[in-house]
Amino acid sequence: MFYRENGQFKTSYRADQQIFPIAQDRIAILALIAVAFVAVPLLADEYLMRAIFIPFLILALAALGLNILVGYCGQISLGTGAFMAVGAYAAYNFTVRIDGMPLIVALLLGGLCAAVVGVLFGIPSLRIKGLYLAVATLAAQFFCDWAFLRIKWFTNDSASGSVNVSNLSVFGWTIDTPYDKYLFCLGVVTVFALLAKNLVRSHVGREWMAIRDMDVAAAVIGIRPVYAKLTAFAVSSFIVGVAGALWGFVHLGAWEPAAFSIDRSFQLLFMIIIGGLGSIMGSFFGAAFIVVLPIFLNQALPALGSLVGLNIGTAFVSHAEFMIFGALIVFFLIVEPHGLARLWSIGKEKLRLWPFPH
Amino acid sequence: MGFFIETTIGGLMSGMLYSLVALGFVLIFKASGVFNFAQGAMVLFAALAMARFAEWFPALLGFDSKLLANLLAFAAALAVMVAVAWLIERLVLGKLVNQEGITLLMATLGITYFLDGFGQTLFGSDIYKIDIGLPKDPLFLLESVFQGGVLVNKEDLFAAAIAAALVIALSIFFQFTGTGRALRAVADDHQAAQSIGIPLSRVWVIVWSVAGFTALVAGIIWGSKLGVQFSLSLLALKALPVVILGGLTSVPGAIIGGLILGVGEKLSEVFLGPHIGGGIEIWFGYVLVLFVLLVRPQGLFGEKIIDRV
Amino acid sequence: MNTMVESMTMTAPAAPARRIGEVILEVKNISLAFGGVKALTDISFDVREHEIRAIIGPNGAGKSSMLNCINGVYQPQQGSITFRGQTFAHMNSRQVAEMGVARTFQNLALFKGMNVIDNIMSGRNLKMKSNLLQQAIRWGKAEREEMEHRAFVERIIDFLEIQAWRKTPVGRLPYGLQKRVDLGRALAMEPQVLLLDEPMAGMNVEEKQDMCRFVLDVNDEFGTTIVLIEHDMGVVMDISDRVVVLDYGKKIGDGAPDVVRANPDVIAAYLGTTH
Amino acid sequence: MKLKSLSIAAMLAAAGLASVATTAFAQAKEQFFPVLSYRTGAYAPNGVPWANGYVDYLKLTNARGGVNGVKLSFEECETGYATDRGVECYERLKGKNGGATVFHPLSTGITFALTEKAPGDKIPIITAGYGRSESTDGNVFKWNFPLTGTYWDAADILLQHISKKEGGWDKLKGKKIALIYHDSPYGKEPIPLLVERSKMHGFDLAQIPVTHPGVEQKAAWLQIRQNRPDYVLLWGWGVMNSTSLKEAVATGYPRDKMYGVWWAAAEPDVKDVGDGAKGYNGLALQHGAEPNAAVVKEVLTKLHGKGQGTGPKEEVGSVLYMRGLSQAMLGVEGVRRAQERYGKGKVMTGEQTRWGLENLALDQKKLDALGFAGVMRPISTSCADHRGATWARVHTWDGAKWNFSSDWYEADQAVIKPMIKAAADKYAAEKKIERRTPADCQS
Repeated sequence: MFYRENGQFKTSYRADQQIFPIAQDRIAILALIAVAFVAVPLLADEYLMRAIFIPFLILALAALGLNILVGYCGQISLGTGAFMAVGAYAAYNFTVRIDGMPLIVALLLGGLCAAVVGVLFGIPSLRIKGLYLAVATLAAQFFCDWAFLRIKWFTNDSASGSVNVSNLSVFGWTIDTPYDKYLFCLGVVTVFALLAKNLVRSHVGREWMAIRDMDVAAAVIGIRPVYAKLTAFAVSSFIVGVAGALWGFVHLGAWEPAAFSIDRSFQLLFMIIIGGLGSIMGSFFGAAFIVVLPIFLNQALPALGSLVGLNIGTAFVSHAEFMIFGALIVFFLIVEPHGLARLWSIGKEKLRLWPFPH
Repeated sequence: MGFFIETTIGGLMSGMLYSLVALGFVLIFKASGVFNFAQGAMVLFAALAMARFAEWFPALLGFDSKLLANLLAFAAALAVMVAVAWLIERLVLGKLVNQEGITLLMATLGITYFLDGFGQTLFGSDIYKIDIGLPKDPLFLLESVFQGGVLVNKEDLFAAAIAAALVIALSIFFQFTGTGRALRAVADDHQAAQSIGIPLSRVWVIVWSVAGFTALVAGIIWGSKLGVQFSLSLLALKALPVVILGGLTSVPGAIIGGLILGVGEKLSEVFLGPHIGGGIEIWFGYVLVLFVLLVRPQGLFGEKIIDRV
Repeated sequence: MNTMVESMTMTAPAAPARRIGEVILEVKNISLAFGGVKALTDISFDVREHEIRAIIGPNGAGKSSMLNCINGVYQPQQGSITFRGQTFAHMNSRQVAEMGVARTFQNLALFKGMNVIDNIMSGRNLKMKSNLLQQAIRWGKAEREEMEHRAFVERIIDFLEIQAWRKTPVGRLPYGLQKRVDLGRALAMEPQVLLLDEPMAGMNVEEKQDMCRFVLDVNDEFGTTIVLIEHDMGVVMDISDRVVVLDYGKKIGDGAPDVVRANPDVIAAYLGTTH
Repeated sequence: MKLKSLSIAAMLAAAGLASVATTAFAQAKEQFFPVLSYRTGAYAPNGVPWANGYVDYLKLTNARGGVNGVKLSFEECETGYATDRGVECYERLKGKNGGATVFHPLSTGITFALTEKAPGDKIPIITAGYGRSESTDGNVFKWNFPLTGTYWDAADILLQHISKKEGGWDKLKGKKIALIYHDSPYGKEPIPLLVERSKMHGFDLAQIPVTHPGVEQKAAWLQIRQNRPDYVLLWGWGVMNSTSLKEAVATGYPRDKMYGVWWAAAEPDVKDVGDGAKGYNGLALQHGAEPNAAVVKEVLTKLHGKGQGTGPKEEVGSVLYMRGLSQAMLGVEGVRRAQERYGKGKVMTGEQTRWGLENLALDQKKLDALGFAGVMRPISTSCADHRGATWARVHTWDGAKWNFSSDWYEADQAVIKPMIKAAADKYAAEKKIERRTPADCQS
């Protein structure tokens, strides 16, 4: 069957405003979700789960959050790692200090704390714009790094400053095998992705984009920059915080602030750049790309070397990784500044017309 | 009291070094509107080149005059940096004309990664030595006045002197040479500059080369202080608040911003740090900048931004 | 689609055929300066309900600054603005918008990243009340709200005859159409006073005619009061009821078109610049 | 252009699959040693020689004919000293080539993360000379083996040495000792013991953190200048160490009053400081730089002689190289011990190796036989003590090489044991783990 929308008439605005107006898309996405929930756990082995799928999901969630701030509201942030850290440590403290704190609640509370901190560091955005703001957000990054290293209370007085959690469970479902973890993350991510999508397509979403595209005009039609920017910071940091909590609880199990260093912030930024600013879908593309690439290179380069009969050391591989990474980022910015998501939609446009382009 | 002075001097010294890196940022931002995150990576790259050439040349050409080795290495490293500048213009910026600032910032982040990887592939990731004969031993002043005297690090003293010289040289270059004028013209208005026949791409190559030069100098000084090693590229993070504090477009801003931050950091770390746990200088600079920006969103010396409709 | 729109009832005030009413907006002794530069000095004029009021003047006369003062983008150093009896030293854009003043922009200020519908929908934001959580869940109140306002927006889209471009990102539209979307966004606010900043600048004859038609229709159909900045004297003289003339930030003339046309200062100011 | 890039991508993909395939079908007749190393990033200068030593010993063991005939296979994975990369490496290697034998994370951060995962995967973790000190208690930490000593031992021994120099513990009263530490779990680990000791002997302890990677130390040393401590303990890693020494030179702090932990006392730390570092002391985790050790000579002949050496020839015998070498040996000996119980000439599982490590009995004779005469002292582990020994010496840099400047020390368990117990119990409580029963210890 061709990829077509003709013959699909919208008889109500509801129908016209759904996330995927085209039937084929709806089918495709449902199929995808089904695969993610059923097929992947059946097929993927433990390594794939732990090293690729789980990190991918969690980082995709973080990227999603960041994308709301940067992609939709146009406020550059280099402090994402910090907000993840806040989420993680807050959730940790709730779990160790309150007995029988349910995991989900802990995660959400972590997100809330992150949101508060996010708003706090978002306040400058009301006066500071663009690059200046970008650098200002680094303050959040370094301050939080320091706070979690120094202030013993956050780490429950662990001598080394490293904290750990275990025996996770939700409603009696103990999450310990990678498969449980995967499904749990997948569930969380799916829900958040849906909620986020709803937000960006309702009026608050339009306010964010209005501020991003032309803040003066936005003000003139009655949008309050304060409200728009701070909600963006809050929502973004909330999601990022939850992602951070997942990263610590589900993926690492034990972590120190270095797990949420500035490199993480950049990594997330790259995800949304490569994936596509202002696109929910893009966050996932970007995350997939950046999670898989280094692992792939790690495996492929030595193999490639051995094919041509020279032995490539791990040092060279990771240097090469740096280079390829940098090169790819530049490449994307030059070829498609709107990222994979745009390529995707262009592809769809083409497909829609295929095989008769005129 | 003596100790306070000592700390302040120490702060000024390291401040001078920050501004050296910050200078690179400002030059490039002025002339091409690019916020060059790669400055740190360029410092590392330049330093690596310098260090390794200084090792290789004597070995290759079979002489052992350290001076000669350093001079040759310096020349070679400079050539490398110019080549890098040229490539960046050709392969990256030339293709990103008229993109928004954020896109360009991203591009330079990409360049950062590339240079980090490339530099270490070419020159190795061990820790290397740059020895341009800066004295390492401390210097004690006013010992009569304060018990223990005021310690000044000779090496820093030289470094600061070099940095100052560089700044002066650059300002002369900008004020009095034809190229300098062209650069300023471009800085003021790209289109206008183009319309009177100043070739943008050439100007950019020049600016990036100059930035490469400052990177090299910074690299040599830091390198001889700390040894040439991957961590040098993290200097960018030290210079960022300096640039922003000074205002992206102002050379004096970079210098004064550097000094302010240098002093602020050291004083806070030494006098405030012990009470709240130490290790605060890393964020102190940024938080300081944050508050300055709240009062002056364009930094201390930046041009004021007015929204027009 | 159309059938549905008909079924929706028009929520804008459907005024009877236009007749000039009382003073709705009065500007008193406004002065505005950027640093040393005086943009406006001691400007006063009034706008009556349902009329079309033109502000003209050579480039840099301070016309746009005047509008920016009225809808709170700039804060004048002196003077006051009276709107429906309430007097303000200066207002913030939000208040102005809430009081029913809408605005289009000289050099387009559309939201480039959004499509036509969303741009116009954004004009409805003031009227949308559902909170973050409701929007995140969408199902229920938020969705109903979206539907209602979407219907209204569709009405505007039909009015401006841009149905075909509903889902096109505004960035891809030709200039003339972007101007229409800009107008549409302003109309979506159901304004009482509509400030138009050179709505016809850079248009060809047909586009200008269309735009004139829209302006006039808005004015009669909805009875919206219109304050218009325009360079094209022809247009101004045809459609406006009264004209204010600014030059170098000072008011040099005020009155009915033909009166103004005869004013020697105006002629002086315009010598060579009239077209 | 597009096509080309596509084809390249395809090629890479193919290669990737190939590599996966080959590794998957490697016969499980070999004992697989995963190698988590860092040859890049801020800590590469120290990571590289360690990795080279580690790999060389595995190669050497094969050259010697394997462990009772069982050949060793190994694969490196670059962690860059980053926890999440380390976890990924662990996940990637733990299942490969018939299952990982034992992991050396070589990063306290990664150790913490793996400590949570190892019990599930039944793979022992050797953290020789680092990791979490309380993991000495094998009754709680069944899978961790901080062989040959922990940071608490290190700190204790340094203090012993200082007190000896001063002429007795009581002489420490009123002395000032500053700890300059890498601001990370690694650097913080010794603090509890130092605090404990400072209470016992009444010296005052100044804690001065240095943020990663440690190139910004001016402020730290200004503080040193300010309260002029009698001794400085250096708990750095990577570039931080050499920077500290340079700052010491710059602020004129006497190097011979500075004592580094065994990770802050190797060639890369002092090499580019040269004469400036003369007189600087550091702990030697049993071995120091051992250019004349039998095992080193063997490596040179059997590997470098045949051009199979991993790193440069000159590096063989250097401190961190020896560290890697000896730690590989510990893992290998664990396997050998396990074979004594579960069958000689068989490939041991992680679980069996764990038993081997827990019942390690390396007396001097065995060590000498392995070529470690004069390099290492006996190590014997048990359920209660996963550490086996706490032997260490102090060595001093003379501007060109490291020379031993003290006799052997052993950490004072009277002080450390209770602390271990307490910390281990706290951990057990948090994790709701039961202490192991004697029966379990036999198994």
